[in-house]
Amino acid sequence: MTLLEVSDLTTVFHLPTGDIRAVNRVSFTLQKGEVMGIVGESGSGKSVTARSLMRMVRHPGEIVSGKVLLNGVDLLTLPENEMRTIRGRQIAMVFQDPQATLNPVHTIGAQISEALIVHGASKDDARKRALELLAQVGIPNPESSYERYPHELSGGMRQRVVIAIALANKAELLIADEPTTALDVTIQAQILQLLLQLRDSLGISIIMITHDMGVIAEICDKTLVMYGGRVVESGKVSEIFNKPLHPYTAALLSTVPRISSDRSEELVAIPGSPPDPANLPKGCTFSPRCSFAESACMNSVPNLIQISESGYSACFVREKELNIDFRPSVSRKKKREKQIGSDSILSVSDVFVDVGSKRKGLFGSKSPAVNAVAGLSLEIKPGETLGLVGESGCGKSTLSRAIVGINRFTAGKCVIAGRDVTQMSGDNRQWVSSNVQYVFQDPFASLNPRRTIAQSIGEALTVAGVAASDVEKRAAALMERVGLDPKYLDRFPYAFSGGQRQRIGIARALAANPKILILDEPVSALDVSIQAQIINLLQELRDDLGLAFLFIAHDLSVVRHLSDRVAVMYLGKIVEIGSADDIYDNPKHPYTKALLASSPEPEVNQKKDMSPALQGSIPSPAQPPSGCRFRSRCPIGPLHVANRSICETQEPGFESINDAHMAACHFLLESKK
Amino acid sequence: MIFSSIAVFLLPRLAPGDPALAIAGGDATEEAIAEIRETLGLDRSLVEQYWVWITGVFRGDFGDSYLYRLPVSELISGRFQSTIELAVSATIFLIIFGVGMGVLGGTTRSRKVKSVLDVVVSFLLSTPPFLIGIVLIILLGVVWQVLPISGEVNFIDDPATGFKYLLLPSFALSLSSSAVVARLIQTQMISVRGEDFVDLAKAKGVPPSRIAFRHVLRNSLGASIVAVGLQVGHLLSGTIIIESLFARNGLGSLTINAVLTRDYLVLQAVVLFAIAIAIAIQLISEILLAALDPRVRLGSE
Amino acid sequence: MKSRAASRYLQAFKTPVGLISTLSIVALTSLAFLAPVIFPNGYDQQSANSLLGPSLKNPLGTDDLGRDIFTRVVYGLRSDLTLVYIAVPISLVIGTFLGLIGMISNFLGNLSMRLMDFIIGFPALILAISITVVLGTGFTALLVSIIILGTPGVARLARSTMLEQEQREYVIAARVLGISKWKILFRHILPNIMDPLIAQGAILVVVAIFIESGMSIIGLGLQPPAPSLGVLLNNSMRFIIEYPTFVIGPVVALVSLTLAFGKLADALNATVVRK
Amino acid sequence: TPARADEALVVAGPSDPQLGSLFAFRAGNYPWIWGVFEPLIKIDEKGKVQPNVASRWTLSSNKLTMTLFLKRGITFHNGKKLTAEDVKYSIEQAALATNGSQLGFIARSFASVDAVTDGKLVINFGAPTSNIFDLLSIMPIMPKNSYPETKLGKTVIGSGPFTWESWTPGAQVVIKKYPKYRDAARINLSQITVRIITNASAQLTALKSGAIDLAFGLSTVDAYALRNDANYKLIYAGGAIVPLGLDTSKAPFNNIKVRQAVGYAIDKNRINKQVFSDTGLETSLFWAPRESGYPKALQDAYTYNPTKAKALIAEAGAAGAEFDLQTLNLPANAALVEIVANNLRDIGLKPNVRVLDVTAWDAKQVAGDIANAFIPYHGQYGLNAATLLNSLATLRVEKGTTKFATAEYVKLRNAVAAAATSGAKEKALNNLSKFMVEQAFAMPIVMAPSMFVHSKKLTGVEFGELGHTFWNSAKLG
Ligand SMILES: Nc1ncnc2c1ncn2[C@@H]1O[C@H](COP(=O)(O)OP(=O)(O)OP(=O)(O)O)[C@@H](O)[C@H]1O
Ligand SMILES: Nc1ncnc2c1ncn2[C@@H]1O[C@H](COP(=O)(O)OP(=O)(O)OP(=O)(O)O)[C@@H](O)[C@H]1O
Ligand SMILES: [Mg+2]
Ligand SMILES: [Mg+2]
Repeated sequence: MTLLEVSDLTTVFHLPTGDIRAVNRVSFTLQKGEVMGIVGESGSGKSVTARSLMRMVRHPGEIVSGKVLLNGVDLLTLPENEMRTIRGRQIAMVFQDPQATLNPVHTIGAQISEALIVHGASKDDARKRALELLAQVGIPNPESSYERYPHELSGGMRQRVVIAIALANKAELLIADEPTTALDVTIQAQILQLLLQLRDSLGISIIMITHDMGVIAEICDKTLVMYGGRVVESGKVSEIFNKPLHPYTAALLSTVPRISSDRSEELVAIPGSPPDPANLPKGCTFSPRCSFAESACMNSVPNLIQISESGYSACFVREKELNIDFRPSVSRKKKREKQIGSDSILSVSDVFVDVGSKRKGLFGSKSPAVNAVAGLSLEIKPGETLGLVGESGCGKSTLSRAIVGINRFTAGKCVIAGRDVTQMSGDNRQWVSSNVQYVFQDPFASLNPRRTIAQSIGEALTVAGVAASDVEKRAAALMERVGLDPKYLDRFPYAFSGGQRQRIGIARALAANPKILILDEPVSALDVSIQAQIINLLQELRDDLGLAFLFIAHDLSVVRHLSDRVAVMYLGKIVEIGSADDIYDNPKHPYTKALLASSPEPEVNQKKDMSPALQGSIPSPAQPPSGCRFRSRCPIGPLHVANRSICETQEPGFESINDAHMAACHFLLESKK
Repeated sequence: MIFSSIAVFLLPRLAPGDPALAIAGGDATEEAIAEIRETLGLDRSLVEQYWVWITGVFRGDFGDSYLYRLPVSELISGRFQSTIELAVSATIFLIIFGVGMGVLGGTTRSRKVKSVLDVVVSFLLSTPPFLIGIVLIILLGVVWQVLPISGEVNFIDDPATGFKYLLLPSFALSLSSSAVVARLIQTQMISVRGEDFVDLAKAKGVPPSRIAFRHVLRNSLGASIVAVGLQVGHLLSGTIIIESLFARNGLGSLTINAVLTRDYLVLQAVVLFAIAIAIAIQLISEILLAALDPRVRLGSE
Repeated sequence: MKSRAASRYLQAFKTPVGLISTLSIVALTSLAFLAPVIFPNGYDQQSANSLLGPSLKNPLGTDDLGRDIFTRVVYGLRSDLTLVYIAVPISLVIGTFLGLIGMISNFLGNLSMRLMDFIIGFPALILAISITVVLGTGFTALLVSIIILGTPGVARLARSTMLEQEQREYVIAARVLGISKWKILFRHILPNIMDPLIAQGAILVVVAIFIESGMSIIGLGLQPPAPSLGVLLNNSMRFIIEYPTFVIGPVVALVSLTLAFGKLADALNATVVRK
Repeated sequence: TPARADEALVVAGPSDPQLGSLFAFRAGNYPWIWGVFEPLIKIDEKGKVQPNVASRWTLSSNKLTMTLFLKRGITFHNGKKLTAEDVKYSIEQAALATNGSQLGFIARSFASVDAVTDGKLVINFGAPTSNIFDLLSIMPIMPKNSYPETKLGKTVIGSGPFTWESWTPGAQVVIKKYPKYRDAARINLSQITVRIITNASAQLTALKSGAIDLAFGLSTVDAYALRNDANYKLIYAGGAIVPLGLDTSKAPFNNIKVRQAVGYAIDKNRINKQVFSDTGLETSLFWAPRESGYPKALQDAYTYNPTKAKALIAEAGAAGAEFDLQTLNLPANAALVEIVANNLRDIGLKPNVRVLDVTAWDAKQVAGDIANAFIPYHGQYGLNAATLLNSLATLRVEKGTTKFATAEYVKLRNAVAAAATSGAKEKALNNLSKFMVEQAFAMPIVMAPSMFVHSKKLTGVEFGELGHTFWNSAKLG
């Protein structure tokens, strides 16, 4: 039965500089109980579509045309006060950032109850129902949790509360706008599973917005692919993933690395970058980046045409050649063999980093040590790439910042290129900066907006000791090295896209001719189509220049693609380390296994078991659990298996599985799934 | 605080002239002045004078006014009520006008209301309080004679009349501060309006008025409290001019007089007192802030 | 770099509020500093014709000593603007220095903040009066009072933006590159905190004019016969009931000046600083 | 007629009472002092001495002994009888330097003071003291040994028609009718509240809004503006001497020509009009016209004559001379100095004007060193010439601010003080005045009366020569 029918929905933002057509003639239908994905890159109009359905487009946006029929009623023509009764009762919404979507000054219970009270429930009834909902979304101790404030809950728990609010009035349609993007994979798995459970038990329909093909593959029945404000393809997930009907979908699918994919080849990158919605290309919005584009594509816009029973595509090429396979067939460059040295160029042993703020509080108490890194050792050899993975907050950034001297090691030893640089002073600082450089996560924040690219890179060259007369030449060379035109040197950062800025960040890091690059999530802020470009660039640089990488990332598949060895970190400690193949194919530590199990893969043919591998979230480094730090969440730990008190009392040491593969667990041999 | 006390002690003593002159007057002879200086203990070394004073302060004894020959604490407590009445009523008006205008500006959709408010607030912001006071005096006290403009009546003895006497000076004192508060609350509310949780509330189906108060205003209160706290400090400083304008005998006029007559001990005590009040206000606003915002509550524990 | 900074500020000046306030400031400033050209005979042309009403010769009438009020208002504007154009930049420089010193030395940073706390804790007007009594009434005392009262706000703002900037990735990137603290301060932090400081400067102008007029009202303003808006206001207050026209000139000049600077601050905050 | 209960008067005083300075001239004491205390004698508007606590007095023929006879039956508010001992005590207090009396020098010059009987007091002068009545008219009589207590403000005991009821510093002084006053039946007011309103315009608004019936601290302009208002009455009483003093020890005023030029440069008439609303007396003399032997001919020795002034400056070669011109921060002086500076600029001098706050000014005045030129404010208009010569820092020889102390000057001054007969006095005063006019080291500009305004409801208030108020026959309604 059709629940929602959207046709020709168009939303425009009226800006002083001109109108932006953020959503352009979007049409789709949604059946009861169906989970539909909307996937697309940043700025493709996903969120605006969702908000348009709710009639909650922000100023200066306006829905200029279209129909949104919910159970046959056109929502766009309802008066605002009637629309208000529909919001929260028939359509509910879950937003991206659980940190910001809950009101910090009201208890979560009050916020859930409010959703009921505004739709006519009495206070008592609202409270009862709220407690029910808290239990339903899996929040422990509903009674006491009811009185808690959002900041007292972890991100995952907060997102559950938001979902509880959405479910409060038994809405038929739940719109979830990237509900897991801000969460760790382990938590994402929990939330996705919860949504599916709810769909099954309540029979609600879900619109799932995401930019992650893996998520679509995991939970959706059908999906829309959006590009530049338009739907370019829609259809059943199983069909789209096997035989995409639009070149963009195809490119998107092949650009993401997979844990299981062939790592000997470079990634397929989509050239160029996503379109600027304020300045869309004239014809098909994808045509400038499309390898199949013909002249027709440049001049007029293709309509979304039904191709199969459920498949639609907006592509002139597909219209002509019915059987065309859009998957890239170009042979990719093979990765080169590279040299890995034998002495370590970076080694840290048993280091601690205290991030406990030393600021005095209102009553002058000194805060105790918070060891975000607590007794960690690892080493990197010249030319080697060590991947570092772990949930958010486990101390990855803290470790890398301590290596370059932004944080201080409070204990342990750090040796870089044969020199002990644990104490950062004068000469050591110099030594470190000439050997180790850093590439940051956020390309928008890592460049000074007030300085031209030439100034930023020139400054780096100058401290590296390049003579003033050579600076300009070297800067130009660096720009070319990272694939940018040297004539852009005089521009300011705002003139560049995210991917280009990240290239500039890399160029600046290379200015000092370092031997090691620390890459702190260098691609997680980028669109998937750009990610591949940067990963390929990094790979090329590494192999050409013989760099060693400390590569930090959330995305396990990206890490596998790039790394020689991988270290898995949990709450300030390494729990498992080994060659990439060992870790991914033969994980030993229960945490590693859980991480791998939680990572969604853009594969529809072999759907994974969706039961989340890990419960709860990472504890605070201020109060780490005694003994094994992982025990409070460990599926084979004392909480799940009897007689494992050793985990509470004793810290596990490393046990070698093979030469390079080690893990720290009291029960390594246990092979539970 | 020790640092403040030294500064407070030294600053007025740097000025030419001393209390002996204020007592004896300009026609006196140098010998007479010297004699008075001796009886007042002003001939002793600064260190000694400071020591005598500061040890007294710790015992709760602020010394005697040179000019009035009365204990400073008595002088201050005699004037205290007047200033407190003024400050408290001005604070109340500050909150009423400031929060009122701020909330109106932060919630109204009407362009007309917004621009009228903007004009009013802008003018209040660019007019010094004493000028507002003078305008009020002329309009309401002299031209129309609706409210008393001079003097005071003890509020506790006769609340109704006391209140009438308080109205104009506290208006004059609070209006420009309330514009500051209004401006702040308005911007704060507009920025809170852009927060995601407001969207969530809307998505829940919460009506606009409830969003405005339960979500937007509630989250803007913290900033308002900080703003009000700061402005109360300014109010206290502003009492100095307003009191003399409206012929009220509070601490403000005592202070000016103390500076001009070099009545050091009075000045020292008043300033210490003012600093103590400033600290108290800050503490109060922190406590209120903690009461309002659960995040702060947790942080201070 | 320059052109970009200019273009950012141009944006502020493009808004109606920004444009009008900037134009008013330019107009008032040029009027004020052209005073000696417009009125070559100076502001102290006394005559027996005191307290006249407005006329063609004396558009705002004459004061108690028979001087043309309009002339004195223009010269008064000049005094005020001279005062603020000297005091405010000095305040900004000292405040910025004290706010940023924490980046070089933690100890000095804390010390300067304690000092600022102290000044803020001190009742402003009492401080200004005490300074005036110590230094003697006049331009210097006003200047010093304004600088001392204006600096803490700047210092706190500078420090808080500096602390925030210090956490920015581009600053960290510079540190990783091994760039010295001073260079980071001047190249990366300072340019990025200029905008809020400049907006604060416009607010300081308003505060400075308030201080000047407040001090004049209690008779501690400029030395006669130099006029300032506050002095004129104080003077006209004495005749407010008998000769209410006297007060119009000083009030209009004062309020339009503070209004213009206040609105300029708004415009800057809305366009330049928000970004 | 018995006093009605509602005969409670509220007036505005310019500042708090200064109980430590009861023997000095202090505006804060003027409104109430002659309510609580009584002087030995009064000087009426014509300058005639009238008996008060002293019923009569005799002066020995060598002018060196004065015998005072006290009225009988005067009691202090504490019930004790007022005796010659109390008067003696009061004279001793006036003589004490620490009590700051401007006329203390007179009391200090006495050879002895003896209380012969309860009702009779004999004063032996060291030298003839023609200005004795100045002292006696401003000296409150208080019970023996009571002054230390009085200074604390809790119990203030005098013998006047009103008793000291309460004082709230900064707020008000309340005095209540003394029922056992010898003349109690004739006292109409039941109570007088002196509200302390320091701000002059606040006094005006208080008066206009009816909150007070008499204002002691109005500015000249405000007060004068009410002169034709049917609801108010303007009173001139006492006043101030506002001279221009010149430091004769430094250039350019060590040159007599320059000093005289200054005398001709000042437009007294405009000053009188614009600063004092034409209520002042433009004069070149320090003395009040009622002073016996007043040299009327010299009153207009210096009149506005810029041409002559310029010529004198040119003669002295002082054109363009730069110097400091200072005054103290009182409304009249601040305005006046502007005109003076303007006048001086007109004749080619370059004064740098500075207005000092009162205490800073006093410090300089006491030290006897102010500036090249300065404009003080002496609130002692009407006192005896012999008194003024010593009480005004501008005219003093010792630590005088003009630093003018030639032998000739000393001689002429002494002659005035010593003049025993009115003929001698006239001659001495004439000689001195001529000399002072010629030397031009201190030039009076305007004698400005103090102005008090009261509502027409209030009648019978009597103002003493300095602005002290006698309430004995005051009446409301
Ligand atoms: N408030 C707004 N004002 C102006 N333009 C807006 C506004 N909100 C969205 N847009 C425009 O609409 C376009 C689509 O935005 P939308 O938020 O729907 O993207 P999205 O697909 O959700 O991207 P993301 O993955 O970053 O969330 C944006 O590129 C932007 O230009
Ligand atoms: N300055 C700080 N003050 C207090 N706690 C801090 C500070 N910096 C980091 N922490 C804490 O240290 C822990 C580790 O933080 P870190 O940023 O190193 O994690 P991460 O692994 O890089 O996480 P992410 O994947 O989110 O980047 C976190 O719990 C964080 O809250
Ligand atoms: Mg979005
Ligand atoms: Mg990190």
